[in-house]
Amino acid sequence: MIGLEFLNIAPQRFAEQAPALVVVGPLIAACAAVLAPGRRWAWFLCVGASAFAFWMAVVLASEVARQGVISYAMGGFPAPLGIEFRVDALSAMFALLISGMAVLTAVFSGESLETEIMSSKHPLMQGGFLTCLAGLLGLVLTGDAFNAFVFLEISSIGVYAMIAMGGARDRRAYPAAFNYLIMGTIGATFYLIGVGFLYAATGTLNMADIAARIPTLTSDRSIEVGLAFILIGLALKAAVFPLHQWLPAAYSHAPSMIVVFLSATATKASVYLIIRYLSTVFAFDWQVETAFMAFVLAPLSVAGILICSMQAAVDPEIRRILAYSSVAQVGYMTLAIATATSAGVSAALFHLFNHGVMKAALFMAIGGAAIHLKSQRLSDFAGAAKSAPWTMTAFGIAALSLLGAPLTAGFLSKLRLIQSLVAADWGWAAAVIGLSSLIGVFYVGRIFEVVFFRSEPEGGSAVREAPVSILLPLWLLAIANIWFGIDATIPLGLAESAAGAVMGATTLSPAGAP
Amino acid sequence: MTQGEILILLALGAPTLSAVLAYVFHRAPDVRDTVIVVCAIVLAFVGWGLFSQTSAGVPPELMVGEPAPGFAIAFRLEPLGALFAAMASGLWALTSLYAIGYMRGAQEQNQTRFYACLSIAMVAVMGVAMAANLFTLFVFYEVLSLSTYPLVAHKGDEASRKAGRIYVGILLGASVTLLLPGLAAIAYFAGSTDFVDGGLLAGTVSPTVASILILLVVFGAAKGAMFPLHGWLPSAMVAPTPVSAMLHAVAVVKTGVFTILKATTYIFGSEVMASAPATDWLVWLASGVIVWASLVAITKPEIKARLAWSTIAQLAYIIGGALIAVERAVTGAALHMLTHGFGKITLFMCAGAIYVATGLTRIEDMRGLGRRMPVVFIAFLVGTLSIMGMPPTGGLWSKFMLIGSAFDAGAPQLAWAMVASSVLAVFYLGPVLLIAMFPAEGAGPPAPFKRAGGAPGLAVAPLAVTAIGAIALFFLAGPAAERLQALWGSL
Amino acid sequence: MEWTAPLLADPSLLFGAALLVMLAAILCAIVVSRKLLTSVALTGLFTLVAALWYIAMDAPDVAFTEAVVGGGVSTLILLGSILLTRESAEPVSPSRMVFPAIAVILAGVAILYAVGSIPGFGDPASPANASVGRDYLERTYKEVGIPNVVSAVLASYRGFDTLGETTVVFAAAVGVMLLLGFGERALGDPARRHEALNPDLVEEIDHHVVLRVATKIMIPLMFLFGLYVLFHGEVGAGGGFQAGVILAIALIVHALVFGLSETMRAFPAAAMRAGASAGVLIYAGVGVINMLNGGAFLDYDFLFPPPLEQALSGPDGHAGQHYGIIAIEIGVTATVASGITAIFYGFAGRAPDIASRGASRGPESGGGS
Amino acid sequence: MIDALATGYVYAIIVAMMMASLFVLLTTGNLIRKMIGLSLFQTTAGLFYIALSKVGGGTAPIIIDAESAVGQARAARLDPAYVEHFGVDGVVYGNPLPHVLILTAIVVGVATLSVGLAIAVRVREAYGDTELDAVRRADAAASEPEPPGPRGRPNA
Repeated sequence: MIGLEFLNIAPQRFAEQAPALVVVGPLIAACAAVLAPGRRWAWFLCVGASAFAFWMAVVLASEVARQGVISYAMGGFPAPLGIEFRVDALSAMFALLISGMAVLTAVFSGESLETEIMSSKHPLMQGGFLTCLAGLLGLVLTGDAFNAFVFLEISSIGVYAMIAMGGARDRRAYPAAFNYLIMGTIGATFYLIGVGFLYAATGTLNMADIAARIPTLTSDRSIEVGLAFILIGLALKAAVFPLHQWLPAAYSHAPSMIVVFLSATATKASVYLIIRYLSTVFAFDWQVETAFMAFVLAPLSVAGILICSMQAAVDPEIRRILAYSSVAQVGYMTLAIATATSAGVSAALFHLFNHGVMKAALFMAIGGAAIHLKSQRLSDFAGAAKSAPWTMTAFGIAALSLLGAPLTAGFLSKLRLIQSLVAADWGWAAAVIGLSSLIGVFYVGRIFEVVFFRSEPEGGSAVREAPVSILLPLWLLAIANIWFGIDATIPLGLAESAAGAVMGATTLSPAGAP
Repeated sequence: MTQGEILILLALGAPTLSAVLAYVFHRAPDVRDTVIVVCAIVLAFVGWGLFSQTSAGVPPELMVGEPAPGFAIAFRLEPLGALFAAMASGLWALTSLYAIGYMRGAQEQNQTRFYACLSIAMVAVMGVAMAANLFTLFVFYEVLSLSTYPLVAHKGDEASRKAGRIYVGILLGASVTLLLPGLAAIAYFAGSTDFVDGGLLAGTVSPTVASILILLVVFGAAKGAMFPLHGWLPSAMVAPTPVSAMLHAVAVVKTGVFTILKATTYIFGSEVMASAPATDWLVWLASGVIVWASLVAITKPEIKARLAWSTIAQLAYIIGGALIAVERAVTGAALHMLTHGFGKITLFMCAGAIYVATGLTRIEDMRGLGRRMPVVFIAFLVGTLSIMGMPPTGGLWSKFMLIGSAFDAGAPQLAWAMVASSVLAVFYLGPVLLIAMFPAEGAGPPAPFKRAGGAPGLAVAPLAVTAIGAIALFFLAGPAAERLQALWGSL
Repeated sequence: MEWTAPLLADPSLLFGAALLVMLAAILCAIVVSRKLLTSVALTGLFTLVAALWYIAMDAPDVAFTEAVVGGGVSTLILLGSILLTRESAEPVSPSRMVFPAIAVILAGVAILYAVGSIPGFGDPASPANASVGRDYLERTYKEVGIPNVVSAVLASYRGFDTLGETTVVFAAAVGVMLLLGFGERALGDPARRHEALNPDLVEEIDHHVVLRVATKIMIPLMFLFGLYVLFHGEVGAGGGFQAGVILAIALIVHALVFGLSETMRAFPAAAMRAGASAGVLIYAGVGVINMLNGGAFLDYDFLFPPPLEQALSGPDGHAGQHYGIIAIEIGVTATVASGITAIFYGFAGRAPDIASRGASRGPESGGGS
Repeated sequence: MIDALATGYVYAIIVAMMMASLFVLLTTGNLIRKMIGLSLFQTTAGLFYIALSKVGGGTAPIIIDAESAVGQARAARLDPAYVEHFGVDGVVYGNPLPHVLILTAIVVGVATLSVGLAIAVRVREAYGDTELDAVRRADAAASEPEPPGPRGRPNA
């Protein structure tokens, strides 16, 4: 199903422990990285642990494809007494995305940190990164509502500090990180309160158990409010408009490594949790939820798509342009989810995957090319294609994908989005996506023009070709952008089966290139 | 693997290879240019092979894959596409030669990027020509927009960047906001986007829905330069002349009208077209555009701008023919694509040769040049005749068929507009010849050559060939039209 | 069987009501005060009263934690950061209050709407109290074999959460070390070493020989108490986390009295960094051992290979659970004690810079090339 | 109604406190005060959970022998039927689960607090102030002239 089964070569006993290992591996490596004697060791640990997590995620995904939902009881206590890791196709897809991105980011981090952070702190950065990775992976695998809260915090608390580390180049990172911390913690606390209500009403914390008990309740007032609090909290974390204000600043001033990783994964993990709650814990056909999605989520998504696209079109700083575009893209996803159809969820997941691949490449290229450039103003990238052709070509490919140019991953996901919206009779929403793509033409065009057609400033551009250890993951991503635009078997297969896992049978037949 | 599949792969592969090799050999310009020409010549033969296979009744087919359910990347030649493929590949071979002469003569920067993008544009054109469904066509259509953007913005100065912005803004903007939703809607109504003889949507949609879809396609394919989305074409004339010649006389604009033609023929079909009220509005619009663009052309002092406006008018002919969508009209439209292609590329190449030799772009400065550059101006004369639709050029037949079918279809306004435009062509192209051949008394000597020896041979030879081609079409139009009839014979 | 608030049967309810009103009053005072020092003091008070309320709610473990954390560590860090920042907050213009006020009121109304459908306060038959919560009470002794159910749930049933919690402390320590360094500047510059904390404070203390002597006696006692709390956690209130905080506070007291540099010589920052990650490693390591022995992650029944487990535990069983819980509690203690100390070093090590530079910008040392 | 008031007042007060601390957090522009508000907000969420865990007439969830003196004394105040129904082996206990959750949440709270304050300290070092308004003004002033060179901190 996922095309990566050949990596599933773990012995059976090992494979059985994969749900725990995928989280514990990075966690142990995080501690070891902090103790590492030098930055090289820390980097090796980081790459190794991420690769291990990716391998385990592949094992998990192929096991899920083979035998369906996997339940793993932490501590040997069955749910709801103990904490359960519940891995279905949706979780497996996210685990793959997150750990895959982590591998690339880890490779990228070596040279990138070199220029941004003083070397005595590299082990701490790598440790923090691995902790965040463990947190995100735990978040998408756990089947326990409270455990998800813990992982939400694990994945963010080091990140707040790491974003602030961008302050060495640009002091605006400090207030940005502070704001993110405040917003993120409010989000997490809202989530905690929401879980409290679910617990008060059902007496259990296991998501599947909550879902099973909800229909037996006489009053669902606390369920409604619990849902509202959980969704607001997660929307804050996922930067859903209008709760996105923290994101552009945080992304534009943080160290490149963090941005690359976060842009591809962090908000996505919260989107995962939103889908998980909407589909598994609550039921999509629950009237309150349908109303919520049609009258709250959809309008907000539309507003987010249009307003943030426009902000991206006028902003002078390159990373903030991309950050605003990220918020708009999250809007695409929530808009498709709001249709409450299997095709919509599948399209949203497909786009989520592709967006991760393209945004990581974009931020990676900027981080790599601007390694000696302290500013991030778009105008400083004038003529960058001349001084850094390899880096900027990869950047160009990813930018085309962001634009939705054919033969790139972004095109197919946009097409799927429009298709699912038309199929749900939401023609107006398809028009919104068209309109926002038009704005996308402007902001991507702006970047393109500066990078490829503006002549270099006098005295030469400060942009330099990125080192090989950055070019390698960067080009992998760029090629993935093209590959998935021509043969989307892997992401589409993942998205279809993930949507199928949470929505029942899919309405669109699974694709497969001959 | 069948012969057809091999041909299709070659048609896409040759220009791709050319783009890759351009970068590989970017340090050795001679090798690079040779490779490009070889690839172009191979492609020309492949194009001819595609055409003869199709007309021999064994249309090449190739299924590549289905990236998304209902949306397959697949190729299948039919007469319209085969004609377009043959024309584009043939003209590309000439343009490559011409481009090498021009770019060297004018000492342009970034030549490697230029050739690479030109080659990718050719991949896209071949993809469009061979597409078996609207989705594949759309994919390559977008590739064409994106790959030609660097060509338009080639110089990198403020004016060309601005032109590039307008170019990509209008083309991509229209296609993502109109054509893409149109595509999704067609897929939604019909379950696929395949090109089907007689029309994919025949009998499935109401006239109102059909009208909306027709509007989405006609305006979404902004490469056809239909008013009010024509603004990109004149502004894109800042590009180097080979680009204008190839892309804005042949590849890009023809891709636009080809898209419309394919959609009206194979997606909507003549019955749907006839029943939809939007057709009538668009025919009126096309008639207006034909006259108006011809009038505007007269006011332009720059030769390339004049040609650009003339192109807008000529494209409206083809769109008009496509809208009528009956046998004769479509045949005429397809034929007009061919004859206009030859005529207009000749004219553009002449303009480029003059520029390389003298650095002049304004018509009034070209006095007396005719005697010093006789080949160029004889070719210019042929091109002019072709645009006017006069013998001995192929333009006569295509115009004839278009005007006739417009009368038959009850759209006399369109027919009269075409007639008027032919007359106006005398006024906007004639002066060039007059000034160059018969300069006014006492107007001073002709401008000196900026480049020793005038236009390089590589820049002159191709335009002579295309001029001969334009004349040859006078005799070949009949057979070509017969081949196109096969299209209707299969109904 | 109905539960109808037998106030007299449970005096803690009355006691609790009084404490709640006190909490509300303190919070009101915090809302209106602008002096940061006052706010911090009131916040400390708030958490202490909250701890009392937790006792009234039969949650001694939570009360213990809240007291040591809220009353101890949080207040200390807040005070430290006020020292490093400014003393009073700017007033908020009323126009800025409109939107938050609306949001807050909406959220409050929503919660109250939901609260209406929650079973009454103290209802033993409520879903929260009757389902999983009750299962733990019934099963703990049989399955884990320790009397403190909270400890059993914390360390065993939901031990994975606790691993996460330990990781959070570890991550916070890493974050603070990244941002504020390891207090190295307190050591680096001998001239300023003595001013590591508020110079006035150091001077004051120098006159208090009694205090120094008393502290010297106190600190071993605090260590001892910390260890007691750690190992007593299975039986009564307490556990690894509280123990770790107490140990950290002992070190902090040492630093307050003898100066930061003294403490950092005795307990170097590098050791704290190692301790913080060693704790998580111990915890996760126990889990890995369980997996190696064929159990699930953190299934302490598999701490020892099955034959050894049989031999060790005798008829009652649970040797693995006992030792496992102690092992992970030690891990928690290590991480928390070292982590909080490292955090304290970070803040305290920053003080000389601020003190000597006043409002000017501090030098860049936390990051950058 | 009276019943609801008699038992619901706890939640009402907790919710009011929760919202008051959220209000502090949202309105103030001072970083330290924001952290205080955040810390209080988290504490009040803890109060809510613990309120859920209260069992009338219960005792701390540490297993005691019902036959012991403490156990006897506990049971004596309650209706035997009540103890029979809701007790475990003759003793009524509070619900341990929320206790565990809040223990975790408290730790998370102090971790967040320390990281947040550490960032606040850095803000103060970089900008010389801990008021967000002042920070905003400084950023606006810095971006106004658009210096062409690196835009890091002046003394970086």
